Formats: sequence, structure tokens, C-alpha cells
Amino acid sequence: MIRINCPYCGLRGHDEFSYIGDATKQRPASPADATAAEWHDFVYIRDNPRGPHQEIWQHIQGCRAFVRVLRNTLTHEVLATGLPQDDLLAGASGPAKTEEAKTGEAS
Amino acid sequence: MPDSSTEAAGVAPLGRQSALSGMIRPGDHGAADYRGPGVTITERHPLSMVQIEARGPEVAVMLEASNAVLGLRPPQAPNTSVGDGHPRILWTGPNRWLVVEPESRDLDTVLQDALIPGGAAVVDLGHGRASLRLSGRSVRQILMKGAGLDWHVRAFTPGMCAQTTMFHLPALIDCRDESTFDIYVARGFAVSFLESVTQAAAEYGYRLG
Amino acid sequence: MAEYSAFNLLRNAISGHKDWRRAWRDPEPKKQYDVIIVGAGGHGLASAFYLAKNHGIRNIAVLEKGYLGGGNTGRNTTIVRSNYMLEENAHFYEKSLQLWEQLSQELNFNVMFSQRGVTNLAHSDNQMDAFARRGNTMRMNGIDAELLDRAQVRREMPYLDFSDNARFPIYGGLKQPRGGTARHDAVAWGLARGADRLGVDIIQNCEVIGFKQKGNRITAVETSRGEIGCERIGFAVAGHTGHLAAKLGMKLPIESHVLQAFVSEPLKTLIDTVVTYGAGHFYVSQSDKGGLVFGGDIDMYNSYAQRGNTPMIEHVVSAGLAMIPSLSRLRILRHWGGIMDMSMDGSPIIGKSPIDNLYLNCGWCYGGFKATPGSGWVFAHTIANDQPHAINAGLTLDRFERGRMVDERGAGPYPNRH
Amino acid sequence: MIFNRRFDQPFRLAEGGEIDRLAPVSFRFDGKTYQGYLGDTLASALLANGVRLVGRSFKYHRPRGIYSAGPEEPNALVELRTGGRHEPNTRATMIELFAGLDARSQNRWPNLLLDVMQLNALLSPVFVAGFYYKTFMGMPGWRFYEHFIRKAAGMGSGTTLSDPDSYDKMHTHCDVLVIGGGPAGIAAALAAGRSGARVMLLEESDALGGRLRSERRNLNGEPAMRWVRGAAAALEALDTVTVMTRTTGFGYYDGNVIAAVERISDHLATPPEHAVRQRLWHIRAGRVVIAAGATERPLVFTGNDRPGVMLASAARTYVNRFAVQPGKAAVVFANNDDCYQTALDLHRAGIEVQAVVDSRPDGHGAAKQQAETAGIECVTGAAVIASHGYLGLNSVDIAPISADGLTVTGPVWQLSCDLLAISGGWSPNVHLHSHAGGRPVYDPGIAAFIPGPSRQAERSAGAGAGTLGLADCLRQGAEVGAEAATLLGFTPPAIEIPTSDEPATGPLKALWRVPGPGKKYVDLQDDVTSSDVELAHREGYISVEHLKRYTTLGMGTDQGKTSNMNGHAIMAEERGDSIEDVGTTMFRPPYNPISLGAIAGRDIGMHFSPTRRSAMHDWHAENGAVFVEAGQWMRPQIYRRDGESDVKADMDRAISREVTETRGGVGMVDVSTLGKIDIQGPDSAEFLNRLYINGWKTLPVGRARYGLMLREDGIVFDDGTTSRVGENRYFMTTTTANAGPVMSHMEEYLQVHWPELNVKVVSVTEQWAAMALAGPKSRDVLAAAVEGLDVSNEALPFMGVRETRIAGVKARVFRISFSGELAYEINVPADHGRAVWERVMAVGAEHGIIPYGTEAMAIMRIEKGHVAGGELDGRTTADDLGLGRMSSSKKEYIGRRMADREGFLDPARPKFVGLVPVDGKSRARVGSVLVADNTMQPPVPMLGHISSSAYLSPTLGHPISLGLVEGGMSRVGETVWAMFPLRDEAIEVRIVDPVFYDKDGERLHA
Ligand SMILES: Cc1cc2nc3c(=O)[nH]c(=O)nc-3n(C[C@H](O)[C@H](O)[C@H](O)COP(=O)(O)OP(=O)(O)OC[C@H]3O[C@@H](n4cnc5c(N)ncnc54)[C@H](O)[C@@H]3O)c2cc1C
Ligand SMILES: NC(=O)c1ccc[n+]([C@@H]2O[C@H](COP(=O)([O-])OP(=O)(O)OC[C@H]3O[C@@H](n4cnc5c(N)ncnc54)[C@H](O)[C@@H]3O)[C@@H](O)[C@H]2O)c1
Ligand SMILES: Cc1cc2nc3c(=O)[nH]c(=O)nc-3n(C[C@H](O)[C@H](O)[C@H](O)COP(=O)(O)O)c2cc1C
Ligand SMILES: [Zn+2]
Repeated sequence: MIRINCPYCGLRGHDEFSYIGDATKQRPASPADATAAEWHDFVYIRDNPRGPHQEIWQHIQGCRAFVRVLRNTLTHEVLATGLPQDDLLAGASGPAKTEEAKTGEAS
Repeated sequence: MPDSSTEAAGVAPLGRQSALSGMIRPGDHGAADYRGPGVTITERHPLSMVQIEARGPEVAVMLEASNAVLGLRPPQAPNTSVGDGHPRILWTGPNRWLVVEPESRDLDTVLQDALIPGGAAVVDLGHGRASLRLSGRSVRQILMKGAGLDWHVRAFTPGMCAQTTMFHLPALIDCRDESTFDIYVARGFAVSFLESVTQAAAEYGYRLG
Repeated sequence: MAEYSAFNLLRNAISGHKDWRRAWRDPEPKKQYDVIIVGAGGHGLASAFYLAKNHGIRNIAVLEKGYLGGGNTGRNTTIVRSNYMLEENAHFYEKSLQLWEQLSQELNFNVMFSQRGVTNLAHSDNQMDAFARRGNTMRMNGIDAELLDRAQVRREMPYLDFSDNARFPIYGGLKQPRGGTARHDAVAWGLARGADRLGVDIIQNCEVIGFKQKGNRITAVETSRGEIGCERIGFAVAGHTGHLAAKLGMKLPIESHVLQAFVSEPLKTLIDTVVTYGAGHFYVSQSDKGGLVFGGDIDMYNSYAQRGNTPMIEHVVSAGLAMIPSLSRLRILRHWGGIMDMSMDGSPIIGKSPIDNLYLNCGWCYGGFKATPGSGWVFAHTIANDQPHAINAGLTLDRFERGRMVDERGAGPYPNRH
Repeated sequence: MIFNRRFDQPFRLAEGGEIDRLAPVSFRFDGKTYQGYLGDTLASALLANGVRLVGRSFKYHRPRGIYSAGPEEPNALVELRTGGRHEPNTRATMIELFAGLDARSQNRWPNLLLDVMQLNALLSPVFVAGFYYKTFMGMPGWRFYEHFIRKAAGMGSGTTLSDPDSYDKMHTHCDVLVIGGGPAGIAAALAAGRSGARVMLLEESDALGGRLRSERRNLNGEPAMRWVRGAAAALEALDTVTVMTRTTGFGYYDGNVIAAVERISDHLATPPEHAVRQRLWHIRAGRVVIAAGATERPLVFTGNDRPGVMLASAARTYVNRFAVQPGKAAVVFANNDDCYQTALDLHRAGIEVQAVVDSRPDGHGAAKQQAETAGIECVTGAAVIASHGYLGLNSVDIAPISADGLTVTGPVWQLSCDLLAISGGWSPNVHLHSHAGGRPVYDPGIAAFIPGPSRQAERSAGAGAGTLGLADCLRQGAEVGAEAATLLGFTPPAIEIPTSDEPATGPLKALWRVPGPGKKYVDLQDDVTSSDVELAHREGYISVEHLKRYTTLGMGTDQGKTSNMNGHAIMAEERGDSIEDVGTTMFRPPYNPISLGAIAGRDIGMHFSPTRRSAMHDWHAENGAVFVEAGQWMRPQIYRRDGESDVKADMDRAISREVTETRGGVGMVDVSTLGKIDIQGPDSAEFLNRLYINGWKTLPVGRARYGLMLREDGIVFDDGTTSRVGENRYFMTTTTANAGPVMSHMEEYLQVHWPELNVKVVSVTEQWAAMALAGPKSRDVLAAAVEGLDVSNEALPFMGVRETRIAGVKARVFRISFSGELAYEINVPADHGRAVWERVMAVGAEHGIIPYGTEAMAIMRIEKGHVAGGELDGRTTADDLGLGRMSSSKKEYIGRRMADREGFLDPARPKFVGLVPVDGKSRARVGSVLVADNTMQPPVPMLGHISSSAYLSPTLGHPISLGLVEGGMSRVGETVWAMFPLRDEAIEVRIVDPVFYDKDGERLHA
């Protein structure tokens, strides 16, 4: 079980979440002005990294919040979590967040 | 601890029928030892349940207004609940709460009148969920069978609530005292859920009623 | 090349099997190749084999970071079928199935292709309707298909749950009699041996880690065993395509996801066909060794971990017992995972890339084993002619830009839902 | 009388062991009845009775006996129990004896003694590794040969009967999880447990002790098991410690989650009432101590598979723990000091020890001396190079070997014996460490792989970490247990480590292949010999992973527990590479095989997936409904009347009746399953505008509108009506199938993409019971049901929405229509659903109201040309469905910018049409393919397909269909062929307008 630290609910098994996908994909802010290539990029193209990946999960069986998760796709280790708009790589305080995660279960 | 007999004593308007009507066969079932059944399962019905939700600056206004009208402030900490049951307020999501009480007044309208002016959303969910109360010495074992949170007495204490998946259904679980839990599931799944709970409880013996 | 035969086996039995040659050489990489194929899975090996056999190109290297056949080719549930509905897929997979039917002879290596039939069960009228559409389309395309009703399914597979306790009663099923299974490892080995005999260098423990480019061309690959030059290069690295493409600054409509499979302890023959559940994710067949080989849905999250997780296994096993309750006391022996190259419409991408001499063979999702010979055949054609063959012309990379998705499931641009 | 039992069990020692001599147990093996004792395993009981031949090997059907005393057993696999409890491939060494146990040997025919398939052994020179890849390619084809291969393979047989037992699952959390209850695990649990941490200790067997149960060892000057029992009591006394026996930790997964199976009732004939057979545990641990012990390796020599050849540690287990003599005359053969201890234990148990054969040039002094003192002949620098016997061992050949172990250096002598105890050293059980992502590293000191750096919060201790001495195991166990607690913030007090009387031992000397001709088994279960490994090497299968797959080394039920290390080392020798470089194959869960039943738990049969019921469910059931499942909901498909069955003709009659009576009068259908979403907030209209392709800004309060949603890729996602029920409040409906996905879709856009929008959404699907009242008389019925609401056409026009009361209950009435009739949808809070439904039925009685099901509903919508599931197949665009005109060009909405790609505009795209049979009566089925000409041979160009069909439109009197066809409405009037080759049907159909009924909508506006 991948254990994801919901910013609200604490550490929960990934079976409570539904996986949405790559969190770095920005929907064009001004749809009409975006080019076909930009739309194509948003809808279809993925970085698909091997290693840390920022992704969105919905805590669908819990508080229904969308959670941004920094997870290593090679080890499945969850490095950090936050709100959808947080850039987890920017503030990458991995270990600290993991510490917090340890005590966060169901709290 | 709240007295379930008074909770159940709400006034049902004509025809209000629980999702579990006819499904609860009162009596003792499954294995039992000299200590009696490990868990007692009762339905809590009829209940009023109203969800309240606000955003940004609306939140503070809403908290004040609900305090004024309910005499109870929705708890700030996620996954906690407050109140003796008249009403009880459970955190169910960011800036979202469920207000629950035995049906005795038009709670939806009361809250709409009080909260909508401040921008909050108020939604009646009183018929959308069924609620079971599980109590007894084996209650935590049954939770362990159905759901993956830490149900240890040290870890999940009275006043904590959580939404999780229990027997593959979304469930809201509210710890009322060390060995009493109120569980809410979607109305349509109530029969399936009751079957799962009773199957899981069979090895400890259970009392329905 | 009639080296493997009953006669030779007997002859060797007498001489203590001392005369068997290596199935493939272990060559040092040359400086330069006409074609480099990255990835010695079934697809890469088949591509090299057909390049050499059909197109006369012999100066080929297949580079493999681990041991050949150790990717998805070596870890899949081995189901081979061509029961596709959409034009772009149907003709391609049917070509592949036809190649399967002659592969053992073609390779002089028994890949144990067993046409035991593949049946997809239906559990509602809607599902029967969807299967009818698929089956009719197959038949109009000249592909075998049969629509079974409940009684027919029961006759063929009495061990399924036909009781009142079945949560999803069986309404019928769609069967492709020519479908079946093959011995996955043997496919890789047979192709490796076949390609090797035609002069292809298969270089194992040789990971491609970078590229040398000149203009819009790749001139060489950097590998864990040094730099190797090439005229043309094809990727056949399945779940690792995204990772490799990134080294060229290329991003693709692909996500890597983990798909799990597991095998039971061996049993005497119990299930003599391939059958898939239609109301949960579960399919099963029995290997020649006797193990029941189970598969299900992908784990749903991006992964390169080649191992999965319990929730999906539990779901798959529940579905399995819902379908065949008598398996309850059977024991699971081993479970593992593979990295799937999930494309945005669930269909493969075989063809040219934005780089002039780079060709892509990816997006196989959970279904590329059956494509192995067909994929090699069309990929070889595409590389040799710098032009796709008619039967892979619809499976291009640019189809998303053009709005010509090949979405067999109708699931949309969500790779984990295909 | 109890004492006489001994004579029933000729190999049972008079005293000792952990068996309960006061509890004799009778059991059956291959139809014959035997006696054993409680505390026996099936294996020990069989040995006690002198049964040595218990199975046949996988490929050559060689006679096989009991090889081990634990989960590593490759040979002694039996079929256990009968009927639905039948269970193949069960290890005799792991079955606790119970009264009435019934076991049978397997993989033999007609019986164990006379297995016809042992002829395979004669062909063994042909049946080498991978022989089938080299032949069976010609006529009559692989399917023919496969049949025979499969008959011979496969070990035990399965059953087709259902399992009467039930299974269960549990989730739990702990601070420190200790896996393995041997000395190391016990010490770890004590150390961690005394710190106050929540500790769990898992032990696969029935009691704590590990190897101590099998050895004559003292701790603190007393028999070691006394210390074990004391420790067990101490653990029991700690309320934060849970000890679980008969529980196997079988897999180590992400997030420090360990999966385990507890065998609750397997040691009993049947589970007690209400008890389950097995329970799957998901254990979320803070840290894990792996104290899983080590597995002894056999030695690879000619004939090392005969019944009577046994691991030395197992021989000690049988004499010490079970008080059984595994033979009467023994030879002990090893490359390490184990041989001397074994010889002493056997000797003490009255077994005649003919010789100890130590392959090391000179055995370790102290141990050897002890054995010699006891009068046992000890030979060093020698090896057992062959064994003899037909169905069991009767003698061995011994010869001196060179120091490098490669050649026989002197004359061979023979010793008669019926037991050969062998030891090739110990391999730590690094399985769980590997599951957790660790990579084992080679330790030449013990010639085995030990755990490498940890990837998760785990550390190994004891023999599992390569620490073989007892005192060291205890010390390390305590240390690692304390460390785990400390790392989690607890303060463990020091614990007392008992002193051991274990003598010092000397180093082993690896001996991977004993010289000599003949078949030497590496993997006993799959009959992989050292020559198979050599052949694999010769043919280029030199990676251990190729070796495994080519020879099947390590692929049996034991997963190579006793064979992998030997096989890999032989490959290393062949390759001339180091063992470290050659490496191990991948370790995968489960550590030991586990039942599918345990993995599924209770989620089987009807509980595979929960079901959902509407508030009117019971009414439907009481009134003849035939239910059909739709996205977990149980929905009435039709209502049967008295005397009707569910044969097709009756069903069809019921469907037609429901359509006709609704269109002619009034009917009501339960539509509670439609998704319902409450939308509130000042930006709600803006939000809807972005979600739907059509405009929402002008919808007044009290009105509903039909909306269509696309996915971001421009393909149709869902449709439904949304009503404005307040200034800033809307009520959306979705299709049943998409209720969940649409809700998540909306939440995603609000939380991720457009957090600036002030909109709150919540699913109210379950809050409202919903019923659609349809038919020309529906207004009359509604008027009679509602309290104080003007339902006239003027007051409540089409698409009007009103609040009212019915039967005293708050209700919402929507004038919307799916059937094409004058129709209303009534929503009431779900607990009132049934009462309101009954009230409407009651007041409708005088108008002839009937309930109708999903079939009639579907036919009416087809008659009306509404799109539904068949058309919304995830590939169609709004244009394809003839709904493109709904799209508003004045705004942006999800999917708009992707819907103008070239492929979307292709005129060849099939488009939505109606279809009728040219002959006026043939039924074109759903799933028919549309083609221009019914005579063409495949591949036939296809124009489209039939997506929905009413086999009979009761209203029109003939079959009608909806479909998509190239050219769409531009071809109205043309005919095409609906082909259904699966049933050999070809029907000529005419393309028509998809709205078959009331094109101008007069009825619904009436
Ligand atoms: C559990 C499971 C079940 C499946 N079931 C089925 C099924 O029943 N039917 C079916 O048709 N399909 C099935 N599939 C899918 C099928 O296995 C794959 O689509 C197919 O095998 C892909 O073959 P391939 O040759 O493209 O890839 P692989 O066999 O994965 O080969 C790719 C090779 O590339 C190598 N590689 C990667 N990166 C590099 C690099 N940088 N340098 C050098 N080498 C590199 C890898 O090591 C690997 O050997 C299943 C897959 C899995 C995992
Ligand atoms: N003489 C030698 O060379 C030699 C070699 C090996 C071991 N030993 C002796 O063996 C003992 C080793 O002690 P130890 O505690 O490390 O190991 P152990 O073998 O005594 O105990 C390990 C226990 O773990 C259990 N186990 C293993 N895997 C499990 C799993 N996945 N789930 C649940 N239970 C599991 C086993 O049933 C066993 O009871 C010492 O007494 C040591 O001296 C001696
Ligand atoms: C069709 C098929 C059948 C298999 N049968 C067995 C089997 O009988 N025994 C076994 O140990 N493993 C079996 N495996 C699993 C392999 O041992 C191995 O786990 C799988 O190929 C993945 O490789 P890995 O575990 O080395 O990563 C089988 C795999 C496949 C694909
Ligand atoms: Zn949450």
C-alpha cells in the first residue's frame, strides 16, 4: 500500500484515493488564445519521469480533497504532499514532511 | 456517553422509512460466549443531517452563525467531531461539516436561514445516509476488518471521526466513546453494508436491536 | 537451420547433449550498425529478425540493458488474440495472429503457441451488445469470432459460477477460437536465436543512456558499454519509452504504469482455454507447467517499479473467485509486475518520430505480447522503407494532434483507464 | 494401552518430543489408516509409521520422500482433505495432524508404488531442460502434443467444488513488527515490547521457538525451550505486545505494509461454527525486524533425491521435536559442522550412525571430537557420491574427494543405510528483505546471500541476517528490536540475554557439486539436475534469470528455497564468474504460497461488489419486478404480472405492455439512480457554462435545461438536465453510469483548475428518491397527488420546476421528459420515497397507472431518438450525435478547443440516424454492422453500426433502431445492410430520422 499523507486527514492507504495524474499539466488559462499545440500538450503529452513525479490524487473515499503528491515512481516512496497548487519540488523539504507523515495517521 | 434511546426518539413524519426497515432482526446472532455478544448493532433513525460548507472569508462568518444557531461551533481540526448529539457536528472536509441530530425540527431550514446570508452552502443530506451504531468490546475488531485506519484505543479516541472506505464503501465513522462508534453510509448501500458488518461480527457474536 | 528437431534431440540424448550450440552469440558491440534496435524484448527481437529476413539488412544490433526477454515479454499473461474492433487495430493484430500461427516453424523453435481459444464473458445485455458489435466487426474483417450464449459458455466452462450466488450472472461471451497463449520466454529466445542466425548482434547488459545527435538525426547511442554508431534507430523499450525519449528532449503521449500478474501452484489441467471476467478485472489461463496465470487491471498510478501492490491483487483475486469459486483453496505461488507503456488512447504507436532516423514502437499498454511478431514485421517494414506499412499507417504518433485517436475502450485521454 | 501405541508407530521414540502422547490421532494416507499424536505434522507422523515414499517428482516421476521439516519441502506434497475442501500440493511438513486427516499422494497413476509415468525417467536423457522448445513443431501441431505434456505436468489436481469455509481480512497498525518467532525474533520482541511500543510478533508455525524447538540446546543451563516458554509468558504479559502464531508474513509492500496470513482453523478438521479458516492481515508497521531464520541447503550428488535422503536439520527436528526416527541406520554427509551435531542427535535417538562424511579436508576439531567420542566413525575429505535403492534409500557410495571438491581421488566404498542426513550450509531467508526493495549481498563466510542495505524501515536479525550462532542470534535480536523502538522514539530498557551452551563451530567449505557420474538433483521438485544447469550454460542461458526460465530451477511450489543457491553457484562455476556477479533471481511474494480464499476474504459471491437499492426497492420486489444491475444499483427491468415467467416471450410481452400503457395512459418509473448534484455559490452559472457546451447564464429560477458535457478531448462525456432552484443554486442530474465520474470531474475543475470560482458541489443522489411519471394522463395523476400546486400547462410549462408537497412531504416536480410524453419527474427525500410512490400509484389507479421498468424506458427513448449509453460510447462527438447545434460559440467550455481537430471534422465520421427494416418486420440487433452490400467478402468496408434497437416499437408496430452511419442524415431514405454475421443475419434497413415519434414534441408540450 502506498501511504499518502492527505493534508487534512493524515496518512492513508492509496486505496482511499483515486489517481488523477500528472500535476504539472497546466490547463491553458485563456482557452481561446492557446494554440492547438498547447492544447495537445495539456491533454496528451506527459513527462512520465522515472523518479520524483508530481501528481494529483483525489482523497475520494475520505475528505474528497485533491492532493498534490510528490512520489518517486521508481520506489513508490511518497516524498511530500500538499494542496493542488503547491509546488512540492520548490519547497522540497522531503524528510521533514515524511516525519510529519509518520505521526499523521488518522489524526 | 450519549443515550441512544433518547437519540432514537425523534418524531418521524408520516411515511419516513429507513433504508434498513425490515432488515434488522432483533436478537442475538453468531457465536457468543459467557460475556454475551461482542457487539451491539442498532440503527439510528430518523436523523436530521445537514451539510454546511463555506469558502474563504465566508468560513468565519459561518462558524459564528452556526455557533449562534446551534450553540456549538464546528470543530476546526480535521476529522474531529463535537457535541452530545443534539446536535453533533462532524468535520467532513475542508471547511465542510455535517450537522447531525435526531429528527425533531426542520434543521435544513434552520441552517439555511442562519447560514445562507453569510454565503455558506447548506444541503440537506438527512435521507441520503443510513447510520448504524456499533458498540461493545469487539467493536474495534469489526472496524479493523472493514477499514484500514488505526483503530487502536490509543490511536482513535472519542471525538475523532474519519471518512474512509469500509467494506469497500465510503463510510463516515465517528467515535462516541471508547467502545461506541456511529457509522454513516450511503442510503442505497445500507443493506449491503449491514450484511458485511453482521458477517464480520459473527465470530464475536452480535446483538441486533 | 533445421537444427531443432525430434531427430536431433534423440541423437543428442545419446551423446549427452554435448553438441548443442549456443542459442545466440554474446558479441562485443561493433562501432557502427546500419540499424540499432533498443530493447531486446519480443518486439525489438522480432523487428531485428524481420529486418534481416524480409529486408536484407544484416548489420543490426539489438541493445538490451538487462537479459533479453526480461521486460514485459518475460512477465506477461501470454494471451494472444486479434479480437479488435477498430480498423487501425483489427488488421494489424490479425496480421500478427497469422504470423503467430507459423512462428514456431519460421523460427525452428517451439514457442508453444496454443490456440486454445479466448473467451470474454458478458454479464449484462449491454455487454452482450458491445460484444456483438465487436464480434460482427471482426467477422466483417475476416477475423474469427463466435458469440456464445449462457448455455454454450456453461458447456465449455462448467467451472464458472452459474449459481444464484453469482453477483454478476453470466449472460454469454465472445469467443475467438484462434486466440490462445504462447510460451512467452520461448518467443524471446526463438526470435533471438533466429535473429542471431541471420547475423544480428544481440548485446545484453548494454543500457542505452544517451544519444549523439547531428541536425535532426541520431548518429550514435551512448551505452553502458560505450558509444555505438548507427544509421537508423528504433525504440522498442515498452514501459521505458518515456524515460528514453526524455534523453532526446522528447515527450510522448505515454505514461508508464505497473500491471501485475500472478501464478498459482501447478495443477493438472483444469482450465483449458483463456477466459476473462467481464464484471471486474480478471483473466486466467493455465500454463503448460500447470500454474494458473492470473492477470487484472493496472495499479492506476504511474510507476517504473516493476512490482505492484496488494489492493489490486485483492481485487483481481476476488474477481477470480467470483468467476470460479472452486479456486478458493488453490494457492498463489508468486506475483510480480511489469511496466506498461500506456498510451493516451490505449492503442500502440508504431512509426516515425519527429527525429529523422528514429522510429518508435511503443504504447502497447497491457496488450503487446500478442502483437510481438506483427509489431516486428511492420516495424521492420517502417524502418527499412522509412514509411509505415498500410497496416500500421493509422497507429502514428501524430494521430492525437489530428484528432484521430484509436480508442478501443472509449476511455479518453486517461492512460490508466484503458 | 497408551504405551502400546509405540508399537503401532515403529519409528516413534519412547520418550521426548513436543508431541502429546496422551492424544493419539488417527489419520489416512493413500487410503490406509495410521496413528500419530497431537503435535505431529503429517510428515512426522508418516515417518513415525515408517512411511517413506510419499510423492513423485514433477517431470520424471521419481519416487520421493520427506526431505525437510519446514516450508522449504520440495518433495512431500500431498492432496489434503476431500470434497470442496480438497487442497492439492500441500506440504506434509507443514500440516499439523488432526483427527480424521485424509491425505493422498499425487502426480502418480495408478498409485504411488506403480506410477506408470516413471517411464518418463527412462526417457530422461531426452527430457532435458528445454527439450520441448526443440521439437513438437510439425504436424499435427502443438495443441496435440500439449495435451500430453499437460497431463504429465501439473502436480496435484484441483477441484470444481466450492469451498465451504470462509475467510476474513483485518488491518492493523503497530510500531515494531517482528517476523519470525525463533530466538532472534523473541529477543527482538522482548526488547521492543518492554519499551512500551506496540509490538507484533508473527510466527509461521504453531508455537514460538524456531530452531530451538528442534535442537538439544541449553540456555541459562536449562533446556532452551524453557527459556522460550518463559519469554512467551513475558510477552503475553505485555499488553502492548501481540504474538500471532500460525501466521506467515508473506509479503513486504510499499509504505512498510506487511501482508500476513493467519491460519486459524487449518489444524482442525473443520473450522468451528462462525470461525473462519484463514485471515489475511495488512499490517502497517513503523519498523520491521525480520528474524525469519535460515534454510538448510542440500548437497548435489548422484541420487540425492531418494526417499531416505533428508536435510540434516530436518533429521534433528524429527528426532528431537517429534521423537521420530527418520531411519534406523544413518549416514551423515555435510560440508560444515552440522554433521557432527546431527550424528550425535541421531545416535542419542538410537539410530545407528554408520558414518559421518565431512567433505572438508579436515573437519572442525571440537565438534568432530565429540562425535568420535560417542563412537561415531567420522571421515573427512570425502563425499557421498551416489545413493542406491528402488523406492527408498538402502545404501550410499562414499569416496575421498580432492580438496577443491572437483574429483574423486580414491576408491569407493559402500555403506548400507536407510537415512542419509545432508547439509550444504545455510541460506538466510532474505525474501522479505528483498520484497522491501533490498538487494542481498554474497557472504563467502557462510557461502550464502545475506540482506544488503535496507530500502524500507526494516532490519534483519538472527540466522536471517546470516548470524548463525545462537548466542549471536539472541544478542542481535535484542539489539535490532531495541534499535527499532528507539528509532520510533521509545526508550527500551536493556534485556537480559540468556547464555548458551552452544559449542564454537568451524567454517564451512562450499561444495556446490559433488563429483561423479549420473543425475544430481539441484531442484528436486522440478527435477532440475546439475547437467541441466550445464546444458543451459552451454546453450547460452547463462543469466540466472534465463537459467531459471529455461530449466525451471526454483519455479516450483518451494520457489527454490533449497535449490536456488546451489543452482546459481553451479552456474557461477560454469561461467567462471563470482557468485556475487552471477547473483540471485528476483525474490517475489508470497514467501510461502497462500490461498486465494484468504486474499479474497469475504469479497466473494454476492459480496464481490456491494449492491445499491433505491428507496422503492421493496415495492418493486413485491410487485413483480425483475431486477437488473446498473452500476451497482438494482433496477426493475420489467414488472411481471401473475403467471408471467422470465422466458423471453413473457418478457417481451411485459415490455410492450409497459410502453403501450404508458403512452396510452400513464406509467411511472423509478429514476432514483440518476446522479444528482447540488450546486451552490455565486459562480455556479459561470461554472455550468464552462462545463456544458450550451449556455446557462440566462436560465431563470424555476426552469430546467438539457445539457451536454464533453471530455477535455472533445468527446461527449455525459448529458442530463440541470435546474435552477434558487438564485445561486442549481440541481444537476447525470446519467446513472456517470454519477461518480461527473461529480469528481466537477470537483477537480473547482479544486485544481478554477479554484477562483466560488461554487460548492455535493452529491445528493442518495438524498432524493426520484420517479418519472409519464403519459398523457400524467398531469391528472400529478394534480391528484400534489398539494396546492397548479400543474396546468401554463403554470407548469415544459422544463418548469416547482416545489410542492405530496403526501405531506416536501417534493420537487420537474416537467421534463425522456419518454417523449407529457411527463414529470418527482423528487422526494429518500425516506419518503416509498410512501410517495405508493401515494402516486394510489391516486393514479383510477387512470390506470402502471409501473414500468428500464426496458420500456429504453424503448420509449429510442422511439424518441434520445441518445444514451449505446451512443455515448466514449468515441462520439456532439456532431456525431446530431447535438452539435447545442454548442454555444460565444463561450469557452471544456472540450471545445479539442473538438475542431481534423479527425473530428472528417465527413466520413459515422453520424446518428434512425433505421427501420425495409421488410417492416425484421429485427436488426444492436451490434449489427452497417455495410453497403450484403454480398461482399471480408474485409468488408463498414459504414457504421447499430447502437440501440427496439426489437419492436409497440407504438409504431415494427422494429426500429438507432445507429451511426457514414453520411448520417444526408442519406435519409437510402438503404444499407445491417449485418450480424455472428448469427448469420443480414437485414436490409432504411435510414430515417432518429426521432420516430412525435417529431414536433406536441405530446410533451401538451
Ligand atoms: C503482467 C503483464 C501481463 C500482460 N499480459 C499480456 C497479455 O496477456 N497479452 C498481451 O498481448 N500482452 C500482455 N502484456 C503486455 C506485453 O507484455 C507487452 O506489451 C509486450 O511484451 C511488450 O514487448 P516489448 O518487446 O515491446 O517490450 P519488453 O519485453 O518490455 O522489452 C523492452 C526491453 O527494452 C529494454 N530496455 C529498456 N530501456 C532500455 C535501455 N535504455 N537500453 C537498453 N534496453 C532497454 C528492457 O530491459 C526490455 O527488455 C502484459 C504485460 C504485463 C506486464
Ligand atoms: N548450526 C548452524 O550453522 C545454524 C545455522 C542456522 C541457524 N542455526 C540456529 O538457528 C537459530 C536461528 O535463530 P533465528 O531466530 O534467527 O531463526 P529460527 O530459524 O530459529 O526462527 C525463525 C522463525 O521464523 C519463522 N518464520 C520464518 N519466516 C517467517 C515468516 N515470513 N512469517 C512468519 N514466521 C516466519 C519460522 O517459522 C521460525 O520459527 C539459532 O538457534 C541458530 O543457532 C544454526
Ligand atoms: C506465463 C507465466 C507463467 C509463470 N509460471 C511460473 C511458475 O510456474 N513458477 C514460478 O516460479 N514463476 C512463474 N512465473 C513467474 C516468473 O517466475 C517471474 O516472476 C516473472 O517472469 C517476472 O519476473 P521477475 O519475478 O524475475 O521480475 C510465470 C510467469 C509467467 C509470465
Ligand atoms: Zn483527506
